[in-house]
Amino acid sequence: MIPLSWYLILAAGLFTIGLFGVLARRNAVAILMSIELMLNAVILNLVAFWRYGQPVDISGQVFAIIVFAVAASEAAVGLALILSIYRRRSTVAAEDINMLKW
Amino acid sequence: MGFDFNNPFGSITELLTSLLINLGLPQPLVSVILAVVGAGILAGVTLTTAGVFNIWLERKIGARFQDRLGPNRVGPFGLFQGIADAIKLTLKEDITPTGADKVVFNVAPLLAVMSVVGLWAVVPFAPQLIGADLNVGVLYVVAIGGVGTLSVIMAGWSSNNKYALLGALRTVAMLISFEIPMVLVLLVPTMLAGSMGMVAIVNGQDVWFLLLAPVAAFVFFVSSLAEVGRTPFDLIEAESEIVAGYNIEYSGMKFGMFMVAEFFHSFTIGALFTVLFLGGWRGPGSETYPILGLVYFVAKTFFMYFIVMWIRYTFPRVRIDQMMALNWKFLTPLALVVVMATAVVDKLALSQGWPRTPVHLALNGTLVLLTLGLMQAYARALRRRVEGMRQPEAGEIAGAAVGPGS
Amino acid sequence: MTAMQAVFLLLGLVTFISAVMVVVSPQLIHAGLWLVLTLAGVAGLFVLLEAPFLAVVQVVIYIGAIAILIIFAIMLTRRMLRDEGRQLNSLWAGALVVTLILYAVLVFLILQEPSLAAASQPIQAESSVLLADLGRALVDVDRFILPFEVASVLLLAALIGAIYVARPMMAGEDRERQE
Amino acid sequence: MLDQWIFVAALLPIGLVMAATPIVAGQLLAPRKPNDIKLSTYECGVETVGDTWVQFKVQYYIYALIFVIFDIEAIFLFPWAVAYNQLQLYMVLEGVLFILILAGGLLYAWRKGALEWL
Repeated sequence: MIPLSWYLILAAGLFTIGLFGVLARRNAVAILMSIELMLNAVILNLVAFWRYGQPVDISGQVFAIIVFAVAASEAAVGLALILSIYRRRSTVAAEDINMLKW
Repeated sequence: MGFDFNNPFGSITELLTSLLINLGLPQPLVSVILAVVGAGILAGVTLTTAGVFNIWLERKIGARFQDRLGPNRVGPFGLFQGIADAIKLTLKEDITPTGADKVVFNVAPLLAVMSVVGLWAVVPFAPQLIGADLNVGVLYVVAIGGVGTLSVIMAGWSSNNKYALLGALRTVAMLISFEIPMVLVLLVPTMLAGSMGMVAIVNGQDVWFLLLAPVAAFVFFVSSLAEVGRTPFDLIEAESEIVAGYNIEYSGMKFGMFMVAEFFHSFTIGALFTVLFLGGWRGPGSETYPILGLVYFVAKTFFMYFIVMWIRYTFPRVRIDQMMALNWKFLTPLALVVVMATAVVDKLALSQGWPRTPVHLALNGTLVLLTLGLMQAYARALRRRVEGMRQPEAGEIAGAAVGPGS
Repeated sequence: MTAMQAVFLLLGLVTFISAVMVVVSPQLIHAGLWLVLTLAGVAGLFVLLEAPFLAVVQVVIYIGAIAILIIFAIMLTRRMLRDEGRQLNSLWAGALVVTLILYAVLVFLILQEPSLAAASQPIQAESSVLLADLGRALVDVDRFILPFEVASVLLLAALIGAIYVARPMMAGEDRERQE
Repeated sequence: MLDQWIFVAALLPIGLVMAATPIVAGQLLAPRKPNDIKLSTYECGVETVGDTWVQFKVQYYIYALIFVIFDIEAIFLFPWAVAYNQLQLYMVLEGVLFILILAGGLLYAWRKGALEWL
């Protein structure tokens, strides 16, 4: 049998890789991809805890599905924003997007 | 353990299992071996059928539709034409264009074939004869179809060709658009059978779902035709517009794989339609003689495949804007309405104790009439608007014609 | 080591390596394709966790929809398909150190807790029963009806918002074409 | 449940191998005489102009966006459909409400002209 800690270690790995991507990538689309990685790590954690906790209680799966919905909405709106900024400023580098900073 | 003729497929599995266990293999390993063997047989039989027989069949029937003879040189009735084609494609030079992304370029055709072969894992051929009776079978079909979309975008991007990329983007936009009504309408068989498993859906069809939900069946059929990229929706390879679509840079057997995947896919939607709406292997006597069930299944599948070909050789290609309008302004709203109406009416019918089939038939009839009425009203409004635009124009022309003369 | 553990290690390795490739690969499209492989690996892990519904949902939503959306966005935001210039910003070394420390701390904490390593999978109810239960839970007034309906409002808001943000670009495009 | 997935896990790689075999056979059997013209990008006999990048329409993105949202909607409805036979009427109506809210989104996209192919 697979111990729960294996799943947690893997999910933690995915999360930190995603975090590194968010902190270090320049391209805004790449940052969004890294956020998707982090969200996936969260979902993996939720499902693992659901499976090793009380699988008859379905709430873990419900949480996971809600996170799916949030991830999809976030990707749709985030990418639309990036496209819009790209149209105006011809850049997708996160450090150049500083309209709100002065 | 004797051979039970009433349950031949189950018996064969049991025989093989006991044989392997007697050889001293552990139980889990035996099930893995059996799965691999079964998957190999399934993929081999279906791919050979698709690659050799279906291509011959399609060319032959297509020729008859167009008053030609079709392939008739290689073997009896040209039956070995597919093999000859395969040998020819194998011997063709395989060109990878300069600037292509080699790895992605080579993986794309493999994924295209895999996405179609994978669909057959959940198709029940006969009682007891199914690859994997997943309880999420319907969604599995949708999921594997998504991999096919990915292969298109990979092929188009890695070719380093404008037309390939443009073709891939159009194709993907089309595939994902038509996935929406397809997924929504799949809710109807799921609801009626109370399960997403393909076996449960077949078992639930005491009355074929085609009779219970004809509108849903229609939407599913149209949108899966579009998923395959068959005429009238073959914008994927509109020669006049985008040369040849996303697979333009492919040659030799890699192109052959895209072709096999396409032919195989249109056969597969015949099988899926059969399972979801035509009762799968069900028919008189199939409960007692499962072999008969297999015959029914194959017959129904080929009938649906014939209809796909019939449509292909009858209708002209639609324009891409017409196609998108068809999807987003007709199929998707219709699918939404069908799902809601079926859900409410079926529940009402059950609670009031009304007979199920007539109620559903009446509902679908009403839906068809309403849709036709709406379309008629829309067409009238459109015609009036066009006439309204034309009226002053006609006056101007008349005035202009009168002007110089007077 | 049981067969299950071997499968887990294989899937985990694929997931982990492709996740690393997502953040380091210089070509954005490649990063997107690596992301697809990562997501497929996680879907495989869901199968191992006996959550087949979530596994297919992962493939349908993430690979079939979100990954396609991201690849479209990559294609739309580039003058050329080849990337040039740095992909990492000037802070990448610091970010690497921080994330490595964070990972070390997380792994240490997980290994510290003996109940996590000892936890074994309890016997699970029939999976189709669970699926029907999930459906019931989503529309049951006493359970998750509120998140269910709020999710639809969230999706509606996302749809309207994203179209609203993206629409002016289409208008601008038309103007450019007319000029 | 897991034993059913073994078949899927076997079938998908077998599908890959079956597709790879003829391609590899082609690589071995077919002639291989590449030259610059043969390897150049296929474009109606004209020299390739510019990069592969073309200004893609934002419309492609809009379609993908609407697709993602409705895909999620369908996913939410599948468990509801599976449990359909065990639901009471008001629970079914909640699902219908869910669909109606998102149908409003489709209507918005329609009114805004986001569904037109420009």
